[in-house]
Amino acid sequence: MQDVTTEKKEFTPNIVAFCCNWCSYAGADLAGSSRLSYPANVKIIRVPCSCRVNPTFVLKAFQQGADGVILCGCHPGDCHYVTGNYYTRRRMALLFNFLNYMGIEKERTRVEWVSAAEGQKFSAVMNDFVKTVTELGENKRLTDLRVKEGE
Amino acid sequence: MTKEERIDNIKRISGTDVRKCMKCGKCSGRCPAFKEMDIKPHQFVTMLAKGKIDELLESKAIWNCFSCMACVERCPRGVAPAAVIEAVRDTVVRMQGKNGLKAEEIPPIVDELIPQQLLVSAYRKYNK
Amino acid sequence: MKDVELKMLERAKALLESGEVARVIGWKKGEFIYDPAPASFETVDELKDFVYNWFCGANLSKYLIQASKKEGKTAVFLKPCDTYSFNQLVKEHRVKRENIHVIAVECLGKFDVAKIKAQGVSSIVDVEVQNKEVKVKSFGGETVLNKPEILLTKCETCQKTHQVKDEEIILHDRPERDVNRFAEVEKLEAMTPDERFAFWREQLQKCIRCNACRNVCPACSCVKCVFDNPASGIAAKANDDKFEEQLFHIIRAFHVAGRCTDCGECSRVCPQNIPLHLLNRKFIKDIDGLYGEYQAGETDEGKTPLTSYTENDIEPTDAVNGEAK
Amino acid sequence: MQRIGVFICWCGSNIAATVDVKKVAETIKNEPGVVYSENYQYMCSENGQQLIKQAIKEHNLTGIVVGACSPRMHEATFRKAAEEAGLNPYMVEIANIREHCSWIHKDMDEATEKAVILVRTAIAKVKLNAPLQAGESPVIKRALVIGGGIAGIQAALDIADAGFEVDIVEKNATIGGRMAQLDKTFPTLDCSACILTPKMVDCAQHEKIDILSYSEVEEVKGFVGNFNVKIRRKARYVDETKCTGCKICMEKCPSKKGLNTFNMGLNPRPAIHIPFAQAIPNVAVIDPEQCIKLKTGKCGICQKFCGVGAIDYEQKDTFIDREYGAIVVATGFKPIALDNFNEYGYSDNKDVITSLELERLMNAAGPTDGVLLRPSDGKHPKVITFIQCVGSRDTSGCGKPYCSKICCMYTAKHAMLIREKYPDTEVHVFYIDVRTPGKNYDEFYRRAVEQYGVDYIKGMVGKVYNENGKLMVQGSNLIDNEQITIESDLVVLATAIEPEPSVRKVATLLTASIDTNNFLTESHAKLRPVESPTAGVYLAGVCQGPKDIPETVSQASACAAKVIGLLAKDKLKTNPCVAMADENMCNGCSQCANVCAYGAITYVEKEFRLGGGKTEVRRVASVNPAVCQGCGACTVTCPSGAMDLKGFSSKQIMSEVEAICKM
Repeated sequence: MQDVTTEKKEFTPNIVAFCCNWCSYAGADLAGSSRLSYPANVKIIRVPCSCRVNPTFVLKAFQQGADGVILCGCHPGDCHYVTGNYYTRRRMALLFNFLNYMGIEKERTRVEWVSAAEGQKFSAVMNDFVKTVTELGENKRLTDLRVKEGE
Repeated sequence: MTKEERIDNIKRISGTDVRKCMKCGKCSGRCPAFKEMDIKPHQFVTMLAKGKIDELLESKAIWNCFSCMACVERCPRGVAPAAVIEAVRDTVVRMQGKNGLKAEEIPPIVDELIPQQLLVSAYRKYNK
Repeated sequence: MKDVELKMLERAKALLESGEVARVIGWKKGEFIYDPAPASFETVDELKDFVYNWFCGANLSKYLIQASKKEGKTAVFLKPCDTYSFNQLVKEHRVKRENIHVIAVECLGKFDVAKIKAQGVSSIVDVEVQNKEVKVKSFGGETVLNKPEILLTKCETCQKTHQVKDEEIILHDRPERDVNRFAEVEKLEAMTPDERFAFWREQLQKCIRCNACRNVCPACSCVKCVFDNPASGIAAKANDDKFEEQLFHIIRAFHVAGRCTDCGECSRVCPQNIPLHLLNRKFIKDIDGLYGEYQAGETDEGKTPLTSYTENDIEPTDAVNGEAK
Repeated sequence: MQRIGVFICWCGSNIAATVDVKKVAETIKNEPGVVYSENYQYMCSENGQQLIKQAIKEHNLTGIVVGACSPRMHEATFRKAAEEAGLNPYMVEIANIREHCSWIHKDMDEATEKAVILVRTAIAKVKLNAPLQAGESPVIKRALVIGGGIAGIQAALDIADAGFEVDIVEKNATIGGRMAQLDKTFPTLDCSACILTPKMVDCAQHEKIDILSYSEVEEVKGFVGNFNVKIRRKARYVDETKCTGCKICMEKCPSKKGLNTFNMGLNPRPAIHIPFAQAIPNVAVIDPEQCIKLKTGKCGICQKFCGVGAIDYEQKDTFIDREYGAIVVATGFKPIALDNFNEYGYSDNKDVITSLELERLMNAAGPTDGVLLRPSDGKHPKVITFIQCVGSRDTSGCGKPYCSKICCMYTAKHAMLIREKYPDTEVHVFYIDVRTPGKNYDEFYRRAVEQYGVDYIKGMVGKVYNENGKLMVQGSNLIDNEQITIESDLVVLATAIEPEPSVRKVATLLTASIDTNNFLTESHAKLRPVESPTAGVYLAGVCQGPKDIPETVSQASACAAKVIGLLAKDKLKTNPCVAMADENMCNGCSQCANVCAYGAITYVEKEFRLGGGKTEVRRVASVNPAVCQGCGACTVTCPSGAMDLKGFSSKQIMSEVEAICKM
């Protein structure tokens, strides 16, 4: 059991990034091949399109101990599936507003449009998001304490 | 202040990334004070990038620059040669210790022939 | 109110006797005057238990999902708020419009018995209403209450009108009313995130996951709910952690977003009195604010806000920052 | 019980340098379900794949995870290897421990720990994978080429020669594109029209090629092998079948003041015109903005003089719908606007011209019949100054950040041709770097300097101003460290080029990805340069990036080869990771159909047994696997989760989320 009382281990946030296979995942690959670093605690899950991300996935991530969840997709108008990211944009705008309405800090969730040619932007976005969530501190409001203490 | 620190200091004051210069020479092509300058605007940027600041500090060119910003306006790579020249000039003025020109000294020497540009440029140069 | 009830009874008899409908869905008397229950009447003599009084707050449209699958037509009495849910169910092909005979019935607001009891009146026998004045007869005598104070929460801000009807029984017209149904939501939005979190923690920890809200909500009528479907990854029968209390209500509100007609049944039936309508109204307010005024159930076809888009919708980050007080 | 094999790749040193591959393979050994864990230098190599096949057979593995580079690189390779060993190819998952881990983290422990988490996540997913079979969809044996320039023409000819039907949709009144406007072409100084027009005629005469000139693509539906395209045939106000190209109407037309866009507006042209002599189709077109009859209803002279009655002022845009198996985008380029570059005085001096305008001035069919004269006073220019990189290599926001690639060569060409035709003319060229790579290119440029005495000045022009009739070109000469001013009669700007603006609309229609400079993004910069990531869409010419004619033609032929490869197939394997509705849970509420961009979801009434002998008829969704593209929008709109996506099911993604969040 990690002893919380002693000098706290310098907090590094746990970030889950849902990346769409056609644009932002390719953007992440380009950031990789251009050796543009961003913190290691950002982990990427590949989905066919940003419109595949169900709010239950976002909430599941927070439950399992994520401190920040970011969705990356193609720029509206460039979606490989024509209208996918238009729906993402509405769903997440409403979901993020709702979470904020329930008191969950709005900086913990974000949507960013990154094209396959924007390795630079991908790395910059991830660095900025980790910095924002680090300043915010650990996610205590939308998490399952058993998961954190348990395994 | 060691030479390295002075180089970095000049770079910081200039507020421009001298490595972005692609050596096209457009700034010198446009500079109205080019002829009188011993070190040309494009050379300023390259020499600062290489850290050869001794010649820059002793150069006559830092005083000839009109600060007309034509070179900054034209540079295709977003480098600001005039800012580099100004940074070197500031360093020289500061190294001299005294503040060359005070605001109240200007009215008596002003007459209607002096172009506005020159006044601003003089004030920029000598009041640091 | 008695005249309306009489007319409804007459129509119900006529429809059943003529065989035009196989069943009539309305309310039947409960133990007391204030607990009438939705009921289906197949024969005329069953109608002796029929009642329509100031406590018939239930939204009958959800029962039509099963009824419209049965043989023969079904007649139903729908209050103005119920008709929006009816349209929404028709839009989602859960109710076959041609199998239902809709009787639009007058509604001047329904009473919340808890609020009457809270004013110290008990063992209520009868109620008489003269526009704002309510004479409540009980064993202890008679007390006069002010109508707006004892209305159901959902009736306090009601500006609804009948959206669909095959026939109507409206004997008194209802005074126009202009009230901001988002006042409560705006009050919450004005709080700081910490205050909002504290407010909802306090409310949601009361949730005993009895699923009453889900069972009564016309929009929440899936054949098999995602919380009962092990393949969904969020199946659960009870909230055994504060997260699941939040998860259940966030996902339920999200699923009905753009489809919820703000009929207020969820708050009415919640045994723990959690103001669930404030969750759905937040989505409704956001949808109106971000994508243009939309009232679910005004029509019985076409797309909902979450299944349509425009090329230049607001970006999520701006929506959240714009919104956050 | 799951028997999972894990293979950690070193990728030479790309992964092994910052990820302790042995430690990862070791740690993963005791993951539940993992029966085999190995690491190897090059998993994608022949014996790397052999390793996988052997392991599958020896340990009869039910699923494999490869910790290596991005799935976008070698997922197909490892799936094929698994298939050859008898394992269903969709029981393979890739953990991206190179681009998303080793390449972006420096600290060994941090990178190794992350690699373990990423592999664990892939294991969590593969445990829930189900064997999938790729479906099939028919291929329509016809190709569409958007753009009738040299790229479109070359691609169309190659495809047609292979026996497939091709439609060329060209938005102008004639095919030929930018190349038709050139005088000579480098590096061989061939006359552009002489090598282009025969190909245009081949297109017109080829029975497999259908040229739809003065038309634009309006709508594109469907997907690779089954594109359904609506094409708008813009109103020409001239009947293509009747017009013989006799040009009487052009002579008689009273409205002569229009700008001849083909000659870059350097000379006027009548409202009804044929763009240039060798136009294909050789049919007139009326410019509605300039035609008196169409604007005011008076006139109608051309109709009177037309011998065959081809003029029809009532003509309206018409639409045709056609199906295609593959689409080649060849939309070409145009020079950028020079509004941000007034230091060169382009807008206020007639004698400061762009290189494309110079092409027209030097062309025999041009406004001056091939005699190089100054646009201002028609005199012979004695001193001509060329300025390179106008708007190119510019990151200040005024121009384009990229090098336009062709200007150094065509400026050397212009300089050489002028010096050869008018030996007494002085030619100066301000340059930053002369970029003439490849076969015979540098030799070509050196001929301009050594044989024709063109003065190349290493430096850039700061200002061009007019002083008593002379154009004063003030610039720097960095070699001599001087500032020089050349009195010139003519200044030619080697202007940056950008893709045809209409390409953005085409990209949206085809859902082809496009970058911020409006160049279409290729599927892979090195390995798949002529394909768009959108299957069935191919890129030829400058729409994909700056390039010259030789490269454009080779890219066009490459596209044709790809298209022929596609159309040769009768059936196409379709993506098996498509949506699927669970009928027992489906409400039949058609929310999913509302969000499906491909119309892949229909509804059927089905009978369900309720138990106790009772049955119930319910309306349930059914997904057409051939049409569904697997985006997943429907799975989120479906409240009950009845709709799920094979290969990316909710349970799989949930398990990935759980594995990835475990500390």
